[in-house]
Amino acid sequence: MFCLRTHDLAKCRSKFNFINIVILLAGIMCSSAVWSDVLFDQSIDKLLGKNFKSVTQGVELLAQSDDERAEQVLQILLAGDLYRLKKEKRLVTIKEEKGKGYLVTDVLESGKIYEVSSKRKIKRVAINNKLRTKIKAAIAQIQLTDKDPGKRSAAVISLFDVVDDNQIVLFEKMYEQEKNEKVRSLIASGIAIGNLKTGSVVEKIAAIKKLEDSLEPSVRNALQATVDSDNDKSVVAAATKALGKIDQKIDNYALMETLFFGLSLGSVLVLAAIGLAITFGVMGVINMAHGELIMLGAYTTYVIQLIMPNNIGASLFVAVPAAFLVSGLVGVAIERGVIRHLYGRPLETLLATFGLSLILQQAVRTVFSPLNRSVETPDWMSGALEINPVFSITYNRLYIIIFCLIVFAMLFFVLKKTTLGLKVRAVSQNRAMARAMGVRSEWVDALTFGLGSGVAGVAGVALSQLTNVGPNLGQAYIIDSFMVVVFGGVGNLWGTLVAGMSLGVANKVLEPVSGAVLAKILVLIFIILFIQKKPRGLFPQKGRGAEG
Amino acid sequence: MHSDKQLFDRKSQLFLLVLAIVTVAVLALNILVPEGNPLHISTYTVTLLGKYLTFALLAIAVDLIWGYMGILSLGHGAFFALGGYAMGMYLMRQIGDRGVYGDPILPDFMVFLDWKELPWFWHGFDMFWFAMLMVVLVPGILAFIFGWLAFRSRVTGVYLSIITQAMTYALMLAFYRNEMGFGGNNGLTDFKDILGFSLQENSTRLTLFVLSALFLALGYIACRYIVTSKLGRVCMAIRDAEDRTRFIGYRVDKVKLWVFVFSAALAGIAGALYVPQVGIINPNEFSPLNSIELVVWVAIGGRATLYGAVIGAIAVNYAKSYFTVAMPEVWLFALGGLFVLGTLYLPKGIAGIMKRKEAVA
Amino acid sequence: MLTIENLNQFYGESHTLWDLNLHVEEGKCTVLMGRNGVGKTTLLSCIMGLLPIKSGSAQFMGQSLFDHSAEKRASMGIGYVPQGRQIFPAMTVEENLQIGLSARQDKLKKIPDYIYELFPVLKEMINRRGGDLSGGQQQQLAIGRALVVDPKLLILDEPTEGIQPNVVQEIGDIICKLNRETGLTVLLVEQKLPFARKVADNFCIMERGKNVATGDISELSEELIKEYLTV
Amino acid sequence: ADDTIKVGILHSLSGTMAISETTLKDTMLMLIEEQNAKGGVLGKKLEPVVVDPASNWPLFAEKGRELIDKEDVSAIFGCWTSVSRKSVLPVVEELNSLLFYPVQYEGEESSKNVFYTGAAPNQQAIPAVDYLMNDLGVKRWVLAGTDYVYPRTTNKILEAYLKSKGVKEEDIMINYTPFGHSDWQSIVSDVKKFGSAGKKTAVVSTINGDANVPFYKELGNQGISSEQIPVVAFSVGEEELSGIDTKPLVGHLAAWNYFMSVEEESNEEFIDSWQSYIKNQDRVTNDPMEAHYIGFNMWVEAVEKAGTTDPSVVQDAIIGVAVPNLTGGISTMLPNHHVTKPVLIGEIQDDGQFQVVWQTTGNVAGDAWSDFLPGSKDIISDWRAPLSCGNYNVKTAKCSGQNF
Amino acid sequence: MVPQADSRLDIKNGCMLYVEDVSVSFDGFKAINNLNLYIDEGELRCIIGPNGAGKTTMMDIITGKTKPDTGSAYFGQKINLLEMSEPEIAQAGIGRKFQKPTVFEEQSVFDNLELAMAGPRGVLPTLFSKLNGEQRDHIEQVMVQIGLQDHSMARSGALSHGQKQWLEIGMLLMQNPKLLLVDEPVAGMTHQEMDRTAELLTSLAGKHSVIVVEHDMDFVRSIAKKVTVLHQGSVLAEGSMDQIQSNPRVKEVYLGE
Ligand SMILES: Nc1ncnc2c1ncn2[C@@H]1O[C@H](COP(=O)(O)OP(=O)(O)OP(=O)(O)O)[C@@H](O)[C@H]1O
Ligand SMILES: Nc1ncnc2c1ncn2[C@@H]1O[C@H](COP(=O)(O)OP(=O)(O)OP(=O)(O)O)[C@@H](O)[C@H]1O
Ligand SMILES: NC(N)=O
Ligand SMILES: [Mg+2]
Ligand SMILES: [Mg+2]
Repeated sequence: MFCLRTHDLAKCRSKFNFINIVILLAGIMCSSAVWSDVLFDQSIDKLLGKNFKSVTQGVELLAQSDDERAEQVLQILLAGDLYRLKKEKRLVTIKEEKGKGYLVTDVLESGKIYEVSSKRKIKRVAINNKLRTKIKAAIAQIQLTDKDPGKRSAAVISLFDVVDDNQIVLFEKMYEQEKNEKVRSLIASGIAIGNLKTGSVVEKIAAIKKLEDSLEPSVRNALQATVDSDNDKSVVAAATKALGKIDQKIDNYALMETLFFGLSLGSVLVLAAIGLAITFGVMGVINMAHGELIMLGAYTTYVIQLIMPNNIGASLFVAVPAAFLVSGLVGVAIERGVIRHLYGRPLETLLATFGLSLILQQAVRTVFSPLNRSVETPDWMSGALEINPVFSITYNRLYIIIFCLIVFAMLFFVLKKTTLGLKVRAVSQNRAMARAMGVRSEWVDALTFGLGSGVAGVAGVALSQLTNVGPNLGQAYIIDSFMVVVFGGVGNLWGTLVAGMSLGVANKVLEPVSGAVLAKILVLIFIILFIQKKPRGLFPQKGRGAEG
Repeated sequence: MHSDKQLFDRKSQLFLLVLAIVTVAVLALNILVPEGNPLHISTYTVTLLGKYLTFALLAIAVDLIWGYMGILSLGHGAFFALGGYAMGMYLMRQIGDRGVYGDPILPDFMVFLDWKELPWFWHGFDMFWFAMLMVVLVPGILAFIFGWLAFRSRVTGVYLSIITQAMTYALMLAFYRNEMGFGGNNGLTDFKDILGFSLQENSTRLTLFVLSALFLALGYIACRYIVTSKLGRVCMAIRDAEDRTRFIGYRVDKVKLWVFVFSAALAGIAGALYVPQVGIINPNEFSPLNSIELVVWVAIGGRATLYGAVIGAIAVNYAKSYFTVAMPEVWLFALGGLFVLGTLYLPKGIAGIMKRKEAVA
Repeated sequence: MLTIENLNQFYGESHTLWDLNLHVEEGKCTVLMGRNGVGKTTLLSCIMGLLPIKSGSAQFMGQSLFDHSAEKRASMGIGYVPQGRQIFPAMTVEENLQIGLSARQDKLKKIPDYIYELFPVLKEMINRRGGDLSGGQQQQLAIGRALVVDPKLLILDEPTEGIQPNVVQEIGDIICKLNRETGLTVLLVEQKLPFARKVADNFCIMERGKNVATGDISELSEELIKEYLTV
Repeated sequence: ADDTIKVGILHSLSGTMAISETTLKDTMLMLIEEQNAKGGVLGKKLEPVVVDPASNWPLFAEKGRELIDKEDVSAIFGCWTSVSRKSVLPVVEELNSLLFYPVQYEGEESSKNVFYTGAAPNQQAIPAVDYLMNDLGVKRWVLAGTDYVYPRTTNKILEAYLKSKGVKEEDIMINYTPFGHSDWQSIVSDVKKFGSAGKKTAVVSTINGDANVPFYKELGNQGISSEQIPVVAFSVGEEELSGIDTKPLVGHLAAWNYFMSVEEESNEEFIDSWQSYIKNQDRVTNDPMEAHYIGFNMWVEAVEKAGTTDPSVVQDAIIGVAVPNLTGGISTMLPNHHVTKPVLIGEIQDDGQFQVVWQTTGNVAGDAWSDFLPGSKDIISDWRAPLSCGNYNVKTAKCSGQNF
Repeated sequence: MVPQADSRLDIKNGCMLYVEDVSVSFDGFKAINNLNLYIDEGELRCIIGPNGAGKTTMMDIITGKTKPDTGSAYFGQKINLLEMSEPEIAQAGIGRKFQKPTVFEEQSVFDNLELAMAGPRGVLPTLFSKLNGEQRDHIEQVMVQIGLQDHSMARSGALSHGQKQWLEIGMLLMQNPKLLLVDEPVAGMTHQEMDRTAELLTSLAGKHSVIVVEHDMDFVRSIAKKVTVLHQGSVLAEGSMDQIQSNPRVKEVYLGE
């Protein structure tokens, strides 16, 4: 069945030579004739060549060869798994690491395994952009007949930019066979795009009508081209109107996108700041090492991934509690070792923790090297949820927003619904009296500082998915964190949430207008002016007690 | 206790005396003792000391408002940098047509970004007196506007600290922008001469050193005058009970504003002395971390003792100079450790030890 | 119940309490008197463990008090109403009271109703921040808060300061009631003689960090008052 | 101290630049050790003097002076950022010492005492753009950079260059971000929109160091692949890649004068000795390291040639010195104190290495003064007598601003 | 010494302070409710009332700490207190002693008194001000008056509660205002000290107007001519001590038996 359809397709003349490849690949699969051993051997020779040109030629030859192994080789090549053994001149794939070298499998004679002693004895066969484009395009073409309607849709869309008469014919044929409504509609759009270019005035206007609901960039480009160059006034008018309608929609989605960007930036700010909202906001410790506690969380993620390299997807779920523990324990150590000698001298905590932040940074440099460390993004956090062609939501950001809200909710619960929250506040408002009421202030301090630090570590896990994991990670967030806590109103968790989110959105609203740098400056000036209006932040602590 | 109210109490006399002796001694050891003699102090060292002295002046400015008035400014580096930029602009204009592009008016960085004329705010900086006026006016006016807004609306405590930090951070980002017209991240550099004296001459360097010492002494005396005056006691009253001070009739906002402006101008002067000695001013001086660090100097030296601020600035910077050579790989541990142990064991700073000794004696 | 012997305390260089002795009888109400600045508050702070002491010993219900940390002393059964009230200003009235719960032996999770019965105003103001209360309301809150820990010994430092007269009477009645009916031992610092006479069983007068006179309240003579309480 | 020759190493070991510069310090230590193993220079051992300017620009000047004045070094190898070089430059000029600067930079400078062994814009940016234009058929350009002098200047040059090639204003989008920018959502979304107009689009990135990781991650997440909109970067090398999850980067490009993946005997040797020196088989090499390699060898040869380490003599002797580079060619020190180098375009692979996809046929001579900036197209640099000038204006026949 | 009263202070018809129809509420709670209060020149007025009646809040309004929601407050005929900041009001001649003693803890007793001393308050005058002998004597004299002559150089933070009360009264004396607001001056004082305070306050009356808030009835009785009873933010009763003491409402809400 598969072959048949491929043949059908192949009968349609196409100017794209990758279709030739498809024809040939199809041929290889359908006929058992082996007539190009020579071609195949030549192509393998070329693939073994050192420079890029040679490999390109190899691929081209391979495409023409109908050796059964050719497709497999192409697939491996595309995946970037094809290596050559430098001395032996064999094509291999890596089976497993062994000591300083590898065990490798011969690609052409499966089952044959070599051992290489050094990593530099084998060399990956290069592919580049152009070649990758070629191979991928061929695959896309194959996928026009894929079982998965999603893949079929994508394949159709990929042809939008190049619709011509031939393609229209092809589309029309596909349209008849296609069962899936969504794909059918897409194909219809494709036909409409074609008509827009070459059809009669009536056809064009009908096409415009059909297209005015589409948000595909290629549709928009086609309409734009019509507006720019069509001779018929009525067509231009209709196209202009359709364009206006599309642009209107795009603008609306752009607004939603800005909001999403803002909230996602906001949730990063909140995550970074929320631990500080406890150690600084509630306990009154001006913790300059907060950023480094975040950094430790990020490094914990890195270490966890080192420990479980085959489970990157799950590693984050391990990393969150691990980072909480690591940063939390370091926090407890800082509290027990330094901060506790400084209660009642809040400004001194700034100095000591500033020193600690230098030490922690340098410690990380010493242990992990000054270079950034590579933290992988699990598959479930990559990519985007495509809502429509102009609006998609990236998964990593989406999860981080959700994560931020969960962390916030848990913290809120701990501070508001357990006696710990009560005790912390009592201790921070009047240490001596709290002790006289039987509150174990030392224990409360250590626990709270540990909690705030642990949360910083958890933020580090999230940040490791967005940015560099390096010794400077903490410094990049410390100032913003203080800004958020203070802007929100010291001692108010809600304030931190609202402040972070609103600063995020403000930044993202400004950015397209003013550029990233000015946007940041403007937000800072806004904070300065805002504090004049509300000298105790968004959610000030009210009442007689707060004034002193 | 009463001596605290004397302008030149014993410690101040001692401080000024030491400063004068060191200055003269350094000069003598540089000029009179021949090179190669172990006692010779190289011009390199003199300039290094000069830099420390400008930091000390900056530290005094911070101590005045933090130690005595309780305003923790985490943005004082900005005033220092602005003073430095004003001086830098003068020095840039002095280059004249000796720049690499030979443009008689435009500094090099403007030429290669294809600017056609000098931005308006660069005018006048070819005149020394104007530039020197700007050294105090620009930080002063910024401090005035900022302080007027903040103190009037009673922004206090960490809120004030954080918005001063926001101020210096915003300025840093702004000065990094090439469009601002201050040379972007490369800043202003490659200065040639000041008032016609080559910056590479020994004598110019020594003069700058002496000027730094002189201004440090003057700054010290001025601050000392303030803190021993009744105004100083008002400042301390504000630090300890701001509301109460209002209820006995003092305009807290005005007192804060003027002392803040004075302190900013002092920081500006320090910046202006710093730039010709180190040869460069760039936006990194606005970095919030710099401002935090200079608060640390004051704390290590001893808050609310002016001479303590001087000692702190010099001690920390000397430690930095020393550690970076002696243990380049681990000096941050040493410095960080110094800050931590300093706060833990010297709650009153280095000046605290001296006080304690005195009390025992 | 509480016996203090040879207590010495310093504020930095200044010797504030000198070889001080104090005995508080179980089930009785003892009033501590003396002029401003003689060290009454200081003594109470030492008992609560909020100030470091130089030397001395204290027995509380058979245990050596100074061996325990300040936070332990609350759960040993000492309730403290400090001078100046020391309310947690940013916490609500209810939260101020709840703080004492964890020091209770019986692990009660709810504020006992009798506190609100003793001080109805606290019920009215239950959600207001402690710092917003008027001075007198705060004083009542402070007493209520001390009672929440279910103390065996209640220490009050000038509890009637700033309280309206009828409430002063009430507080007096409450102290008496607690003292006589529940057997709560009370150590009270008080300047107002009538009040002291009304509630106290024993007195103790301090002068410059030493105690100079003790006895049954009926023995508190005019001479003693003239000598130690007049300026 | 007469039996050794001191060499100053002026790279930040702490602060923001430590991430890049620490490696260069180690490279220098290795090169010096190897040279000593070969018998040193002029029969004397070399003695490295390491200081830490701590990513603090004024400190570069101070430490530079210390190296020259107090330590009496014969040459300094150091700096990364342009501002750090600008900071020490007056010092090396005043004290007439030598500075070897190994990093690509914006050009517009030629000092008597500085030797620029990294790429000038014409040795990196322009060839990269040529490649995109000619080989990938790029028609629409995003010039994205960190807001500082190097990207600003490079983009200015590129803008002029692109316009000279007939690219229209509306097909160029320029965007600047602050240092360490980490939230790229809006910008990447804008790039995506800009690139969806039906013309092949590419990003030319002068984005600095730390901002790159989040940038590429965002590209990947928003579904922009290297085939759709390739990014060619000038500040992303092997060292940077070693700290990145390279999955989202595969297929994007970088332009340098050296890649670790270049298969050359000399390069393999260099990699071997580096990895054994640093005791880590996973450590990578990069372009600035090669620049130090070239610069150091040039200095050694010039010193041998001159028979002295006296900087004023070495300055003259080094011009014309040619040493092998690590990509199989020979680099020569030009009279303008820049060097000749090949330009290579590499594609990022998922192992963190670059695959060379294009390279210039021969060496490109580094140009101190860009031909595409109006202020400097008439300026040339030639430190040989009789001109002896770093910025000679051929129109006015004047050499301005020299202190000598 | 001449009080540093505002030249605009116009007390021609003998009335020093007008508080009319003032209301203020906090989060919906009416702390002051349509309060009216008039104080004559040289009068000594006692204000009593249950805890939370709004006495301290009333002082907050007069001294500018709290802005009322409605109503007016005038100092003399012309000076509108509601338009002025705290320092302006203080400079106009209203001094206050707080319920919870607040002194400048880091400074000596002497310095506390010097700071409070009447005189110019501007930045430059304070910068250049020098104490003359007369002023110094004045300070010494007040120190004797408040019994802290032996603590002249002591850090005021190290004083006991009662000593701080005295110091605050001393500061008020130094300020020499036209109108004194004294919130619970004898809290924490012994009986005898109380008598001294009573003496002091009565001696001040006449030259100054004095408002005293106190819960100690013996004390109030010993000084009061006219007493105002506040209850739930408004005046419940006003009159002589005897009248007040026999007022059943006052007995019920305040005095008890
Ligand atoms: N923190 C402190 N530092 C130094 N000295 C102090 C400190 N607190 C109190 N003192 C001094 O110790 C002495 C005793 O003070 P304390 O507060 O115990 O007095 P008191 O008897 O409670 O007086 P009052 O009746 O006024 O409350 C006083 O002379 C006081 O000045
Ligand atoms: N900022 C505020 N927020 C909420 N309620 C307040 C605030 N300030 C005062 N109150 C309330 O207003 C009422 C009046 O308080 P005020 O302090 O004036 O009483 P008072 O008459 O001085 O009492 P006392 O004699 O106990 O000192 C009290 O019930 C108090 O709780
Ligand atoms: N020279 C650079 N890359 O700053
Ligand atoms: Mg007391
Ligand atoms: Mg009150």
